[in-house]
Amino acid sequence: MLRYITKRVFAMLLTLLIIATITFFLMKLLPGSPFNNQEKLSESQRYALNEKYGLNDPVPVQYINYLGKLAQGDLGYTFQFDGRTVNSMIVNGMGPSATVGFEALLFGTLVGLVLGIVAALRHNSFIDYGAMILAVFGIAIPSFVFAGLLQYYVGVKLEWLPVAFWNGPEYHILPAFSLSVGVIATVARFMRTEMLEILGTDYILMARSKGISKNAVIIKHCVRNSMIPIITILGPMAIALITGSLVIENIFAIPGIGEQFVKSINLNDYPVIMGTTLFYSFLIVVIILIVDILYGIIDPRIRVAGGKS
Amino acid sequence: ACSGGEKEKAGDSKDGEGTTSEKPAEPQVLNILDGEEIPSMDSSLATDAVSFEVLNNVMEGLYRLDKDNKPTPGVALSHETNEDGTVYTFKLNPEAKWSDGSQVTAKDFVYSWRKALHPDTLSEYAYIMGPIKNANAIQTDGDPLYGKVEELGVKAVDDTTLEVTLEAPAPYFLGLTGFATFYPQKEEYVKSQADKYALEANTLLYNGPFVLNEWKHNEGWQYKKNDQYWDKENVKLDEINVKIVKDQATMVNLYETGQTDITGLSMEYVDQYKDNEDLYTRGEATVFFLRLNQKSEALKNANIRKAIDMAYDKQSMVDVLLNNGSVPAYYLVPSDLASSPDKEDFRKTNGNFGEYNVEKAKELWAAGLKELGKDSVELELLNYDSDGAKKMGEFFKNQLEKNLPGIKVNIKAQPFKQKLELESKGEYDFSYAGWGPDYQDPMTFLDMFVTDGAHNQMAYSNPEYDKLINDAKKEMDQKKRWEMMLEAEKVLFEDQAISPLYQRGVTGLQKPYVKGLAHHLFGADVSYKWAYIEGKQ
Amino acid sequence: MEKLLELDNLHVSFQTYGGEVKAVRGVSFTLEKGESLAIVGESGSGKSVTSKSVMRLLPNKIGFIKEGAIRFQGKDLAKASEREMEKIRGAEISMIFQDPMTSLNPTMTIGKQIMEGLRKHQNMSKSEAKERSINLLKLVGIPNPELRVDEYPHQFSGGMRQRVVIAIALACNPKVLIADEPTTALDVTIQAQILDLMRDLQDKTGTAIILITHDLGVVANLAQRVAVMYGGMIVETGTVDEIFYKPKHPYTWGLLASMPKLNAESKELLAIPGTPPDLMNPPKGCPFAARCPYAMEVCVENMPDATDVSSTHKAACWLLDERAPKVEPPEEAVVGGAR
Amino acid sequence: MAVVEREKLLEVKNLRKYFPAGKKGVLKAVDDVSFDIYKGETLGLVGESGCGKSTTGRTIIRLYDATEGEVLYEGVDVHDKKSRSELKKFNRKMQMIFQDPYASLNPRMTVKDIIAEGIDIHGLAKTNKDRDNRVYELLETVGLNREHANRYPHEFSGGQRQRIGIARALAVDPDFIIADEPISALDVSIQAQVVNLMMELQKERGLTYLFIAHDLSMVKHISDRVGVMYLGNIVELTTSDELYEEPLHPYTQALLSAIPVPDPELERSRERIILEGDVPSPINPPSGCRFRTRCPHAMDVCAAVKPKWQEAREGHWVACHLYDEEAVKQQN
Amino acid sequence: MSMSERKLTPDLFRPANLDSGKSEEISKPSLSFWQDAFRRLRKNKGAMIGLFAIVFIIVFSLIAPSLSKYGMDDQELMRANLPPKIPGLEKVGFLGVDGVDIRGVDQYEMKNVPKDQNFWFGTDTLGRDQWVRVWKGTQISLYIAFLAATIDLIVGVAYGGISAFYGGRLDNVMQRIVEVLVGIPNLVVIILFIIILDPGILSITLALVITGWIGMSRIVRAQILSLKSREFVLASKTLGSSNGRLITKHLLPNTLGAIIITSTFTIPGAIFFEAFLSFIGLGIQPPTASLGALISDGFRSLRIYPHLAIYPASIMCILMISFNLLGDGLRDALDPKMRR
Ligand SMILES: Nc1ncnc2c1ncn2[C@@H]1O[C@H](COP(=O)(O)OP(=O)(O)OP(=O)(O)O)[C@@H](O)[C@H]1O
Ligand SMILES: Nc1ncnc2c1ncn2[C@@H]1O[C@H](COP(=O)(O)OP(=O)(O)OP(=O)(O)O)[C@@H](O)[C@H]1O
Ligand SMILES: [Mg+2]
Ligand SMILES: [Mg+2]
Repeated sequence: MLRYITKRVFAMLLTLLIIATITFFLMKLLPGSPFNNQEKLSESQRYALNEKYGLNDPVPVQYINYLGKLAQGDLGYTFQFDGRTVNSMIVNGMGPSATVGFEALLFGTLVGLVLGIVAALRHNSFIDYGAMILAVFGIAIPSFVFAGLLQYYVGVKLEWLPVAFWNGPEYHILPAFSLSVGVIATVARFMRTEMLEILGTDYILMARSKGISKNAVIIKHCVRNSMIPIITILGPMAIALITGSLVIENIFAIPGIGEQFVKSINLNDYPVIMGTTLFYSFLIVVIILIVDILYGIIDPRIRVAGGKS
Repeated sequence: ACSGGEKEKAGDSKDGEGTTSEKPAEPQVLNILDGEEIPSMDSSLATDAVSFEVLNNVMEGLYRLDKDNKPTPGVALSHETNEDGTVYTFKLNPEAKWSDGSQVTAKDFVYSWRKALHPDTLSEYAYIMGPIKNANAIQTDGDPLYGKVEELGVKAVDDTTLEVTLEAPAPYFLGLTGFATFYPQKEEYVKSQADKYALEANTLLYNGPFVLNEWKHNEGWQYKKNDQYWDKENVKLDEINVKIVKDQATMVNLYETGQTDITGLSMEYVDQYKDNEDLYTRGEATVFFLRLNQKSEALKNANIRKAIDMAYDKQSMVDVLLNNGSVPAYYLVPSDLASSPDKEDFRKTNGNFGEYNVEKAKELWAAGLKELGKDSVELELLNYDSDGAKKMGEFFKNQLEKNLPGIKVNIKAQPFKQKLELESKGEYDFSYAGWGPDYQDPMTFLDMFVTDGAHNQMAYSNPEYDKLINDAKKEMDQKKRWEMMLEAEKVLFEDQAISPLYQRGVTGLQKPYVKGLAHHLFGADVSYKWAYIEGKQ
Repeated sequence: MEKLLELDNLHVSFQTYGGEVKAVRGVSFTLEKGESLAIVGESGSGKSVTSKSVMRLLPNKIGFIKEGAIRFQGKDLAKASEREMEKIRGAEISMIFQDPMTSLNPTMTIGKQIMEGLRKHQNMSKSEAKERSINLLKLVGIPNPELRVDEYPHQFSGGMRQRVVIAIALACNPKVLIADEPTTALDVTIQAQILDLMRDLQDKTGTAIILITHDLGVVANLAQRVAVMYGGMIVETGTVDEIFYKPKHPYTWGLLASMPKLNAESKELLAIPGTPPDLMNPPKGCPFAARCPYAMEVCVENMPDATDVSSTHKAACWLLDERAPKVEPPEEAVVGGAR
Repeated sequence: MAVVEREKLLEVKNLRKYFPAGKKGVLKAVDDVSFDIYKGETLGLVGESGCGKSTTGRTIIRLYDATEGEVLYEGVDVHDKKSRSELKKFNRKMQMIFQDPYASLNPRMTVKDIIAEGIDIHGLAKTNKDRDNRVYELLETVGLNREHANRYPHEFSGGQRQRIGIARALAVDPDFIIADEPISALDVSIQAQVVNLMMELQKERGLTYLFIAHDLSMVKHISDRVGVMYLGNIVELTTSDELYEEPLHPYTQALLSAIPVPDPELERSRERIILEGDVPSPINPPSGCRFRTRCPHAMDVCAAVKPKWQEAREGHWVACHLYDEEAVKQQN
Repeated sequence: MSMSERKLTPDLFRPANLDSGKSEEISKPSLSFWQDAFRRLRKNKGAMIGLFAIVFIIVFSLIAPSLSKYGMDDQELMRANLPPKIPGLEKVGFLGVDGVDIRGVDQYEMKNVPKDQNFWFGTDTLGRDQWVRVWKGTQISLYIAFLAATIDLIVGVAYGGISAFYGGRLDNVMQRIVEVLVGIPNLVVIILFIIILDPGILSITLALVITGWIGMSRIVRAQILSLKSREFVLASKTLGSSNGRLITKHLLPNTLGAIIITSTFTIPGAIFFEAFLSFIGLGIQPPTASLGALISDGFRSLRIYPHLAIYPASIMCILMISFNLLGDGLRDALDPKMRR
């Protein structure tokens, strides 16, 4: 296991290097430098600015310098805000984004699982149809619509929860819930499908023949065996959620990373784009690794297959 | 005229100067929203509206703009000018203090101005110091004075006397001293903070009516009344809470739940609050126009340019699409920005150029096409990628294609920076652009279009125009200077160099208990110095 | 003796797109305490379905008990609620499924799967249950049970999995053990051990066993009574001796005849020609008629009733009717003859 | 004996197949097994469950890669790299009937398509009709109805499923079939049908079988020679008659004594050799002779030395120190 | 032995001549798996309703625009933001198609709209007929849906399938590539597209091609990984199945359930992805607008001009529910065990 993980970590680093390289050169493909179009800069100032950020060097030199700094964990300075480091921006923005994302993921997964299980158990009943229609709405209606409606009805009309801002636990509820709708829907549907498959297998009959209650059979036998596809979809969803959603952050005025990232793209803030990209990538490869390890934990058969290769 | 402005002005004048230093009984807390994080709190480096606004309320220059955009004393008590108006001697108020209690001295100004001009500072707005003696030379690479900031025409005679020498008389100079780049900075403190200076609320010194008490990046900030401020008796607000909110619906919802006292409104929401008492509309001095790039073969043709200008309905556009107090523009220099030495508004003298006239547009178009020897023209409209701009783009496209036979308009919407990039490279046919004043003078608009000017960006060139502008800049006689500027605008429109769209207005909601806000036409948008809360409870 | 389980005219059907599959058509038998009943018969004749019906584990909504009663200690299981069934399953009646490869949850260790029933029905603590599972594994002949309890099914061979399944079924000392081909995947030495084990259990706790198997040797070894099924019905029942030495139904004859004899010379086994009936459209008459060498016209149209041969021996065949010609079983079908 | 002169179809030489077994090392499922199969014969393979019979079969047919050793089919190493067409040819010659009847049938294929798969792969039917007819024929050969052709595996009983598997293997007219417990799920009359069928096919087409089973009477019936496996090794190999009459290895003796007889009275009175002790694990097999832990005749030498694979009598191979004169001498 | 006995005559007890062929009639038509699946699908009410709704929306989206006398881009600012009005149905209050806006003002009267001008779905901010725009938008969104599904099915399934099937090093390499693809945020790639490509169908297609299929490929991979060591796959291997055959006949059919369910996610995902692209200027070019773009646009004025969001959103929901019903039906139809 340890060897496997070491190997994977190595592969991860390689992946990150490749991503760093690709983004770096993609950035170079983007036209202009961040200063070439700042309206009021003089020619010489522009040159000096480019010089200051090393943008006048030949691209390969810039690349080497970038990697050098990267190796020390230094992602450079943003061009948008005077003197702020990309590291501090990511750290600041990541907190709220990850919090809301994680809450949404947790809540969404739990509710989704329950909904999916219930629907599967009552296959072709009204509960099933109801749960699935709910799920379809969750998928068909984008999260900003939910966010907007929730904000208006729960925040403005009922005044149950704060409309926006980021001041304490009660401020998390609406954004996390809006984000979780998609998760609920997705998880519920996958869970239902998978459960139906599993419920028809012999080992479920076997488990039932032991006289174990239906609920226990479901929890101990079905759920775990249904988890493989759920884990598979949860991985990317986790990334999408944790790295922040531009719309939700905007709607609820959450100082998150999603908004920052989009803005940095619009403003050609290369260090932030690259830094955030790399940070995202890092999260992604870590989550993929976790998912792969979870596969093995959940399904021992995959463990054997993985061990061989 | 500024259509929506009256209502608010009326409200303002009611309380006028009459309110005395006695403190109103209710809590003086203002809650507002802003759209962006503060990019810079270093006054030499600030370049954007948010930074300017915050700096304006926590810092103070020699003068500060009042509610009517007139300079009122700030750190300076008074000033004197020499005869030809090229040397200003400012007497500083010895009561003006930094937030650490030390006095704001003339040296602080000298330091800060020199810092802004120094090439290593890389201040984007350094050019605004242009009127001061040697400022341009110091900034120009290759000039013998390049980088020699000591040669700048500014001198600290003593702690409370500052002497400024200008290249040529600039009637707007006094107003400029309220601009962020001209704020003082205390050298000792700045050096002690090194590269942390102005990064956080507690790494800079304030000398304005407020201090930044808290600054949560990307989330918001909080002003507190500055108890070291020399004029603190006139500052009534104790606290201003600013939150960053980007979504329009959220702003409105926050307004409805009373969590913000002011919010802007986008077009969709104006209709919804049309009959609401809190609705305000205010004119601005920003003008939007279509750049007509003469690198494009078709747009080189004056008839084509004129035809385009006449072919769309600016009035409907402003009424229906913008719906926010903007007025159609048939000019470049906005109304209510600057007045002649005879106190006559620039706009009033020069009047409108052009009109909406489909028939005439068609004729001109036909003529233009004939001259070009073509029967159809395909043009690319470079656009911002914001929602409103996109609507606007669709409208132009539709109007032009409907009214000018043979034109085909392709819209290219680009993120802000990319759009600027394409513009500066001249890779477009016509583009949707806007310009706001940097100082209170028509020149801030007019010198944009001199041949090869940095902001020309559309290959417009007319020697007559260039001459008028250059001469006006050197002209000592204010009246003549004014005439020249009037003439220059006429030339510009004879050539139909641009097709003006509208002078922007803003609409929003403001709680009736918020009083005494001062809005400005250039530099910072608002001053809270005189604002207060009355009648909330 | 005490009647433990009684099936009365059980009909089980499956609803498929193609139509109703009448898998079990009127099966009745009784099972007494400590008794072992073997069910033999054609594959597809409804043995597994009958046993699953007793456990009420027919596939939801597809398979259903159409008619008849399953009385367990006087209580009709056909009408019992799911709750009641949960108490009975595993503790009172337990079952060894036919297909051990797929009967074990691939993501759960063997140990946990055995412990489940113990913890539910016997309220054992975790460690007790684990200890008992190790014992059970040892009992069914799994080497290194201490290590293997923590392994997963895919790490076991087919036979070992089957033994695990047996261990699970035996775990709670049930009153009735339904063993659906429990030893098919086992070699004879292990099979013998398992059979001994089952017999021991029976002696000690009076467990009644329903043994479904194809191996008549196993039947001869363990069973006291035998039911022969064909086409969804029981065609003959009787004590082992009656069935082996005095079979009355031509299908039973066919079965006995087709066994290879260790000491026989012939190279050809005697098989029953033809194919079993389609249970979607079962024949009106005797299900075996189409393959029966002695079939009469009456067999095709009319269902024979169970005729008593002795107090313990019944067969459903028209040949037993006094009007029918007398037929002797073929030589190969006489077990005694081989002796 | 005539056997000797016959042509070897398959030679298995020192075949080993190890599985990784987690932290605990390797599981030696098949450990140094050698035997030959002659053209047209049936070699039975018996042994207790988990002793590596299926693994041997699967390794022969390349479902597993051998850890060591070679499998020669008509002189060609099966495990060599092969071109696509060679492989295909090879696959047509060698077929397998799987132990688990259900898992080996694709739940989303009709029985017809399952059976016809080989026909399709090797292009054995020209028209659809031809294909259908072949499928019907095969169905009937294995004792199923042609009506079953359009159903799905889950609609069948265990035995019926197994027959589908047999029909599938037969569809490509193979020369050599590895039958991994092909009849254990069948009822006796169908077993008889299948066995008859297999033997008939053998007679007609000269098929060769490796017949893996537990049912010793059936193995005896069908096989020419029988190999007995114990814990990854073959311990005895000889003609079936000889094996049943004079088993040499103690394990074989125990095995034969345990066969249940379908005669209640005989069953009640029969004596069996009961094997004591635990079945050892293939992860940690005992040293020397692997059967020694349960062997009633175990000697000291059994723990020390691995018994030689020797021809104790003509055509009767056994691996047991009891028949190794040197070893016995040493013991005394 | 009571009822039947009477009819039994002794001559019945004669050995019978049985026609062995009789029992071999084929009771079920000979159908392939796919035909069979189709038959099952037809019996599934939900799926058929879904299918019908989809077909109806497709057909109607083609016809509907021509039912209005306005074109896609007929702007007229003087009639901007009119609420819906359907002559004849004005009296039916709850339908809300009487030209009265949410504040109870008859906008048609207020804006002096000629009596013969009625807008069934109202008009947008530029005074364009929303009916035409919604249905044209539906066309586009449907196109995107099918495009996305196709890419998903072709690229995603192939990629995941190959990766899992061949396993080992290839799998490793392919999964690293996916990681890299996932690792580079979409937005960066898309901004590049804006600069390099002309916006439109081509760039949408490319954007989808680059990342749209990754989710699918991971699902397929996971499924195939667990399927490929199943016994029936081994059985087919011993028959000499080519890898292609193993994949298409054994692995994919058993993965189809998951594939279909995944597609029902990809489709709405793609539709809103397109809306997002339109939003940043890379999608379908104005004046054409997709459903997604109409919804996100209209949603902003939900409280004042609800008709702008409600109509496209309703069609979107109907479409999605239909896709899901059909998807579920397909999944069940493809699983022979599900037959009832
Ligand atoms: N889920 C099902 N759907 C439709 N038919 C079924 C189902 N399960 C079983 N059957 C049918 O019911 C009949 C009886 O099957 P059952 O499994 O009881 O046979 P069996 O006697 O146990 O056979 P074997 O000895 O081969 O296991 C068979 O014809 C089978 O086709
Ligand atoms: N894929 C595998 N991975 C790990 N171990 C395996 C695997 N397949 C089989 N084994 C192990 O190899 C040994 C031999 O297994 P095999 O299936 O060959 O036995 P068998 O003789 O066929 O038994 P049975 O008669 O029960 O089918 C067993 O201990 C089993 O646990
Ligand atoms: Mg069965
Ligand atoms: Mg085996």
